[in-house]
Amino acid sequence: MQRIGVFVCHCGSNIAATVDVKKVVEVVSKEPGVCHAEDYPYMCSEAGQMKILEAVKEKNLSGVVVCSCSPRMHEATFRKAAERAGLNPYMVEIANIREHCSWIHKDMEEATEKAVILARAAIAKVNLNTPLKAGESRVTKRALVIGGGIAGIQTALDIADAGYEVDIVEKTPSIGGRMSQLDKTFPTLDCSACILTPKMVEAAAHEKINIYTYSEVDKVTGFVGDFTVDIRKKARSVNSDKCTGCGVCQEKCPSKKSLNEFNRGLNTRSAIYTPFAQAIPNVPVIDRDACIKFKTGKCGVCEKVCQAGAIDYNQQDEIITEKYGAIVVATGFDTIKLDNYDEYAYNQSKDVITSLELERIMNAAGPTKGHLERLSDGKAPKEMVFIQCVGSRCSDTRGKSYCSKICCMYTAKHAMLIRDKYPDVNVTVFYIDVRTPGKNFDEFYRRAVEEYGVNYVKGQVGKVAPLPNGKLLVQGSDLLDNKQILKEADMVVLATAIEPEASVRKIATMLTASIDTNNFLTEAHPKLRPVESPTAGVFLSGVCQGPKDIPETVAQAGAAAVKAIGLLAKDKLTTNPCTAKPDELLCNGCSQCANVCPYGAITYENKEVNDHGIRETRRVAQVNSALCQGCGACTVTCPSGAMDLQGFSNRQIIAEVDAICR
Amino acid sequence: MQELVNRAKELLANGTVQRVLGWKAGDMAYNPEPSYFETEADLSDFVYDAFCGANLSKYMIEASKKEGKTLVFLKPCDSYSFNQLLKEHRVDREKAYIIGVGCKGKLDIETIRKQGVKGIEEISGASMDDACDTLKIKTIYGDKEVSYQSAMLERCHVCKGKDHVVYDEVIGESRDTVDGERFSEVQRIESMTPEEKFLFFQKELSKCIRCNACRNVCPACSCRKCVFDSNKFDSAQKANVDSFEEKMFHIIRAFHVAGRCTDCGECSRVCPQGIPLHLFNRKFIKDINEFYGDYTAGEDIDAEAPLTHFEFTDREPNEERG
Amino acid sequence: MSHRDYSGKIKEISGVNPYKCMKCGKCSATCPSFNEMDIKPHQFVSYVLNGDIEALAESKSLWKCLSCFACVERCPRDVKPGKLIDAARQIVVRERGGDYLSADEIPELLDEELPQQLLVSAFRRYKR
Amino acid sequence: MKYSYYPGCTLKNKAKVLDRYARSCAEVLGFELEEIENWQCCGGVYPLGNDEIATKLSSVRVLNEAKEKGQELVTVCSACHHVIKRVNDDMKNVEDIRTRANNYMSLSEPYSGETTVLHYLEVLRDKIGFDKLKEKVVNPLTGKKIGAYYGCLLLRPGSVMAFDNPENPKIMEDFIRALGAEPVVYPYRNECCGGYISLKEKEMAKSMCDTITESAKGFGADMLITACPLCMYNLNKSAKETLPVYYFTELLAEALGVKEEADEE
Amino acid sequence: MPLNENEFRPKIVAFCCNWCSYAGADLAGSSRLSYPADVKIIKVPCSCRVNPMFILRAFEKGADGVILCGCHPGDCHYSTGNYYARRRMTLLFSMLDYLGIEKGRTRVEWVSAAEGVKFSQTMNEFVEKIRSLGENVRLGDLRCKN
Repeated sequence: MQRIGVFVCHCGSNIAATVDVKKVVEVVSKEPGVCHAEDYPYMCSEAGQMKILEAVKEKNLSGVVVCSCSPRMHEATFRKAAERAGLNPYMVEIANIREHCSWIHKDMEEATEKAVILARAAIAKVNLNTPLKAGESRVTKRALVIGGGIAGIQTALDIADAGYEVDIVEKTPSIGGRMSQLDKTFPTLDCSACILTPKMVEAAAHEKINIYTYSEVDKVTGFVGDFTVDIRKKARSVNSDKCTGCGVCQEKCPSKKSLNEFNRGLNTRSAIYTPFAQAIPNVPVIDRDACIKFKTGKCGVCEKVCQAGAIDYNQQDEIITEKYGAIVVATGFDTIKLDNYDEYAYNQSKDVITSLELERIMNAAGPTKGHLERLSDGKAPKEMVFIQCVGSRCSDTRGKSYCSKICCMYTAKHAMLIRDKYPDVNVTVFYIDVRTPGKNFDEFYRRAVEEYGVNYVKGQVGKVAPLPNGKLLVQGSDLLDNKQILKEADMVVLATAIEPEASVRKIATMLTASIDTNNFLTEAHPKLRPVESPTAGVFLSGVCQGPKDIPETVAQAGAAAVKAIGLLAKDKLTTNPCTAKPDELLCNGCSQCANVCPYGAITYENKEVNDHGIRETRRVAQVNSALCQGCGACTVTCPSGAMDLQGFSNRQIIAEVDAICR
Repeated sequence: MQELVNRAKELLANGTVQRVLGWKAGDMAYNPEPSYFETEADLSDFVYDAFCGANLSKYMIEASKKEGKTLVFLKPCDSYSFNQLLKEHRVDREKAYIIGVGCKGKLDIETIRKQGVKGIEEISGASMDDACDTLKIKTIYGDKEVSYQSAMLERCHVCKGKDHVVYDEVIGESRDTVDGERFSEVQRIESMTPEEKFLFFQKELSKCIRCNACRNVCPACSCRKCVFDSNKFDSAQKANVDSFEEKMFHIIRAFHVAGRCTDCGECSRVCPQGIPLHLFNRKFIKDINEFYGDYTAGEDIDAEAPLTHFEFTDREPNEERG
Repeated sequence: MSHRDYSGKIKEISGVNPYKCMKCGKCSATCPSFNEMDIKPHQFVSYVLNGDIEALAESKSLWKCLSCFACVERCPRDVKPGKLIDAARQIVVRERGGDYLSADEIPELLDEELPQQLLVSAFRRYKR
Repeated sequence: MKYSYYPGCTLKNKAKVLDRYARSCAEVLGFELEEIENWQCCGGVYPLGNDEIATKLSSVRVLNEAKEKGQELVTVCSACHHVIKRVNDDMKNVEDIRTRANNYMSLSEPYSGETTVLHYLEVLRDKIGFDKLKEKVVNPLTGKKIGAYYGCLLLRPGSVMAFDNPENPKIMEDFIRALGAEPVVYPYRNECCGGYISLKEKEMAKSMCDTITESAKGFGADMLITACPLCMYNLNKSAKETLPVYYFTELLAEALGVKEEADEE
Repeated sequence: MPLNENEFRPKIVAFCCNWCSYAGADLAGSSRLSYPADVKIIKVPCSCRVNPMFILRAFEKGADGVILCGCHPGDCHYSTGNYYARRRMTLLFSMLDYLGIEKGRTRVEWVSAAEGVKFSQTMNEFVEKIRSLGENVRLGDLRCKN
C-alpha cells in the first residue's frame, strides 16, 4: 500500500468557486492509502509546490495526487516538484477538477461530488503506480522544413544560422510561395518581390540549407529527434547541374497553351517553364501533361535548342531518404474555390476576379504587365467594386466559419494603390466589418478612406449580375442608409477566403500531427505553445496553423525555428517511460501484439525462462522501449494480459473504473 | 480404423515418430478419450469411430515440446485448429506428423439420449468402416434405432468442409454432413427484442458452474496462464466477493478468441451443463464475416486476422446493422 | 400572450436562431422586394430579438415577401430570414381577423389567364 | 421505366399543354408516367412553419402512394416539385414532422421519405440523358435563341432541392442545346417573377418580370421557357419587354415532332 | 439547480484519448461548455488502449453507459490505433447488443483536440440517451445465481 498525499488546488476561484475544496480534502483523507490531504490556493505556485515537497519529506509519502487543472497544464510541474522531494516523478497523478469539473458545472454539490470521485480515481491509480525511469534517445542534428514560402524560408534561415543543417522541401518548381505572387505588401507598400527575393537568394546560397524543389514528402517514420523521411524528387526532365537558366527552351517550346499557375491561370505558359523570372532554382521543369514530346513522342525542340544539353526526357522520380531531428510544417494556403458563390458571378464573368488575381494583374510581370484592365475586353475600368468576406465568416455549409484575417488590409491596399495610380477610377468597398488590429493598420485603412477617397459601404453584396453592355450590376446593402444599392461596375474583386493548402492533410497524417475541421494544423496549446504541434518534434510555421499576414508569419517562422533549434541543440532526449512491457512468464509467443505495433517495436526471441521451477526455452515478446511510443494497441490484442503498458496498466485503469463506478 | 493403427505402427517402427496422439477406448462405447501411445503394443487400445469428437490439436502444444515427432490424427475440422495454432507459433510443424483422418460426422451421446434412448450398452453403426445411416443401439431396455444424422453433434450439421487444411497424409474418406444453416440460431437471437435476448442468455449462463471445461478443451484458449487466473486485471479474485469473473467470463473468453476461433464446437460439446457456448463465438464470426469480409480462422495461416488488421473504410461502431 | 412570448413563438415556428445573425445585410442586398418593405429583411432579426413584435405584425413587409428563398440561399450564417418573416406572418394570419386576403376580394383580382395555383398559393400565405 | 406522376392542379386546366406534352414526350422517349390516383393539390406553396403539419399531408399522401408502388415520383410544375420535394425532405430528416405527420395519416407502414422525387427535367438529364434526347430530336430548333427561366422554386434552397447549382444552373441550357436551339444565359434567370404576390401587388410582380425579360432580351433571347404556370402567367404580364414564353414541354414536343397542329403557330 | 433526490443520476465512464478528446474535453472546459457531471473521464494514451474488459468491468461495477472517444480516423497520434479500436468496439458493441444490452449504452465518438463544442454536445447527447434508457441492470445481472 502506498503512502499518498492529496493536494487540492483552489486555482484562485477557478476551482474553489464551484468545488468545495475543504470538503474534497475531508472526504479523500479517508481513502485507503491516503495519509496526507490539504488544499492550497495555487498549487502550481512555488509555495504550492513546496507544500508537496514538505509533505513528501515529513510524511514519507510514496505517491502524490494533485487535484487541479488539466494534466496537460501542470502535470510536468508537479512531477518535477515530486522529483525535487526525492520521489519518482511518475508517482504523481493529476485529478483534473478544473477543465473537467469546476469550469463546466454550476452546482456546488454536484461539482464537489464529481471532484471527489475524480480524486478517488487518481488515488486508486497511484496506489498501483510504480516508479518509472525515462530512457534516452538520440537527436539527429538536421531539420526538415516542408514548404518553401516565406514561412519555410525564414524558418530554414534561422535554423541554419544557428548552425544546423536544414532541408527545404517545396512541391512547386521554385521556392517563394504565395508572397512571390504578391505585388505590394501592407501597410508599408513595399514591393513584395523586392523584400522576398533577397531571402530566397540567401536561403539558396546558405551552406547549411539544401533545397529540394519540385519535391514532395512521401513518407515519415520515427519520432522526435529521429524521424526518417522519404522525399520524392519529381522528375524535372531537366538536369539541374547542366542547366544554365538561359531560358531559350521556354521561348522555343511550341506548346504554349498551359494555364500559368503562377499567374493564377489568367494567362498561359510553355510546357517547359520556370514559374517566374526570379525563380530559385532558375531551372525549368517540363510539364509532362502538356509537353508534345511526352504526349506524342514527336518534338524535342527544347533538347535541340539547349546548348548545355540539360534536357533529359528519361529522368525518373527519385526517392531520397534522410534522417531529421525536427520537422517544421510551413505548407501555407490557397484561396478557396468559388464554385459555391456563383451569385458573385465569378464563374460567369472574366471581370469578377479574386484579390490574388488582382495582385497578378497589378504586377508588372503579370498577365497585363501591370496595367489595370478588364480581362474580358482589355478596357481600363472606371468603376471598381470590392466585396469583402467572400467565403469567410460563413457558418453555413458553403464557406469557412473563420475570418481570413488578411482581407481587410489587402483590400485597403488595393483600393489605395488603384486610387493612387488611376485617380479616375472610383473604388467602392462593401464590407461587413473592417478589422484592422495591428501596428499602423487602422491608420492605413483610414488613409485609404480619408486621403484616397475610397468609398466604404457597410453591407454585403447579394448578387453580381453581368449586363448586356458588359458591365456588372452589383446589388448590395447599405445598412447605414438602410438602402439597397444597385451599382454598375467594370470590375468586381472578391476578397476570397483562404484555406490551408490542400496537401496539408496528407502531410498531417504522415506526421500524425492533429488538424482541425478547417484543415489548419492544431497547436499544442492555443496560447502557450502556439508554434508546436502536439506531436513532439513537429513545429508549425505560417498559415498552415491559422490565417496570418506576412509579419506574423515571419514572426512565427522565427519562433518555430527557435523551438526546432532548442530541440536540435540537445544531444539526447528523455523518452516517454510509459512503454509496453511484456511479462515473459505469461507470454504465449503468439505474435498478435507484433502485428498491431505501428513502430515495429515488438520482436520475438527464443528465451530460456524459469516458470516456477520449470526451465524451458520459450518464444517470448520483447519490446524495444526506444521505439515504443506507448499507444497500448498491443496490450489489448494480448489475451493472457502478458503485455501491459507502464503508467497505464490494466490494473491501474481498472482501479480507476472501479473508483468511478463505486 | 485398422489402417490407421497399421500406419501408426509403421511410423513408430521406422522411427519417423516417437509417439502417437490419438483416441483410446473408454469404459463405454461412446466415450473414447484422447491419449498418447508410446509403443506398438499400446496401440491395441486405439480407437477411431464416430464418437471421437475430441479435437487433438491443442495437445500438440505440449507435444511440440517433447523430443522427436508426434503422430497426430486430425479430422478435417481439427486441422483448422492446428493451423491456427501454427499461425500463433504455439505448435511446431516440424514436431508433428499429421495424418488427416476421414470423418463422416461425429455423434453426440446427449442427442441420442434426448431421443429417449437410455441405458445404452452397445452401439453399432458408429465405426468408420460400417458407418451407415442408422445406428442400432442395444440398451438394457431392448434394442433401439436412431438415425445417424439425427445423432450428430451440432457442429457437424454445419461442417466447415471435408478437406484438411494441413496434413502429411490423409487416410479415409469424409462424408458431406451439412444439413443446417450455420448462422440460423445466431440470426434467431439477433431478431429478438433486447429483453428476450437478455432472458435467453441469462437463462443459459445461469447454468454455468465455472468448471472451466470449455476453457480447457478450447484450442484457441491456450494461454499459458489464463487472464482469469492471473492478477493482471484484478479479474481473478477467487476468495473475493468480486463477481466480475463470474459474470463476464464467457463474454471475455469469446472476445479473446474472436478472429481466432475455428468454430470447432468443442466448448459446447464438453459443457456438462449443455450451454450452447458456440453461440458466442459464432456471433463474432458472423459479425466479422459481415463487417470485414469472410474469414475462417485456421484456413490460411498467412491471412490477416480480423482483429489485428483494419481498413480505412471500416464501419463505425455506432452504426446500426444495415 | 406578451410580446416576449410572441418572440419565442416566432423562433419556434421558424426554427431560426436569430443570434446567429452577424448583420452583414446580404439578405437585404439580395431581396427583390426590398424597396416595397418598410422593415427590411436584415432588420427582422433585431425586431425578434428586441421583442418588438407589434411593429413587425403591422409591417407591410409581411405581405411583400415572395418566399423566393434568395435570402435563405445566400445567408452566410444560415439564419434563414425568409422563414423568420413567414413565422411573423403566421402569427398574424392565425389570429382572428388577421387575414390579408378575403374571398370577397377575389373576383375583382381575377383575369382570364390567372392560374388556380396563384389563388391556392396566395391563400396559403395570406390566410388561415 | 415507369414513374408515378403528379400533375398538380394547374396542369389540369390552365396549363394543360404543360401536362399533355410531358406525357406525349415521355412516350416518345420511352418512359411511362402513371398518374397517382386521387391526388390532391399540393397547396401551391411550401408551408415554412415548423409547426405546420396538416398542410403538408397531401404531399405525404402522394409520396406514400409512390412508395407503395415502388416507383419514383415525377413532377412537372415547379411549385408542386418544390412543395413535394421539401415535404419529402422533412419526412426523411425532421423527426418531429415525421412523427406528427405519420400520426395523422393511418398508413400501413409509416412514411419516412423513402420516395425519390424527380422533376421531369431531372428525368431527362439523369435517367434519359441529354445526349440520348438529342438523338430523338426530329425537328431541331436550330437558330432559336432561348432564355431559360428557372425562377426560384426549382433551385432554392439548394441544399434540399439539389436540382442544380442554384446560382448558376445549367440543366435548362443543356436541355435547350439538346433540342438544337441556342441557350441564352442571363443573370436573372434564377430571380423571382413575383410568384403569388401578383394576385394583390400586380405592379410589383410586373417590375420583377421586367427585370427578367429585359435581361434575357438584352442578352439576345427571342423567347423564354419555364416549367411553372405561375411564372408563365407573371412573365406574360411584363410591361416593358415582351418575349414569348413557352413551357419547356411545348418545345420538347415540337423538337420530338409530337406537337399537335392546333398548337402550331 | 438543486439535486433532486429521486432523479436518476447515471454513472457514465468516458475513456478519452490523451491526444485528442481529452484535450477536446479540456477545451470544452476552458470554453465553459457544460455537460452533466455524470460523465467521468479516464485518460488513456490512445483509443486502442481501451480493452473491452475495461468496458465490461465498468458495466459490471454499475456504470450505466460507457463512451470511448478517440482521434478521427486518419488522425491517430500513433497512426493506426483508432482503426484497431474501431474494429474492437464494433465487435464488442455488437456482442453486447446480442446479449440484450441496449445499444445506446455504448458509444464511440471521434473528437479532435479542437472540437470542444463537439465534445460537450456528444456528452450531453449521450447522457440524455442514458437517462432515457434508465439504470443499467442487465449486464450486472447476466448470470443470476441459482
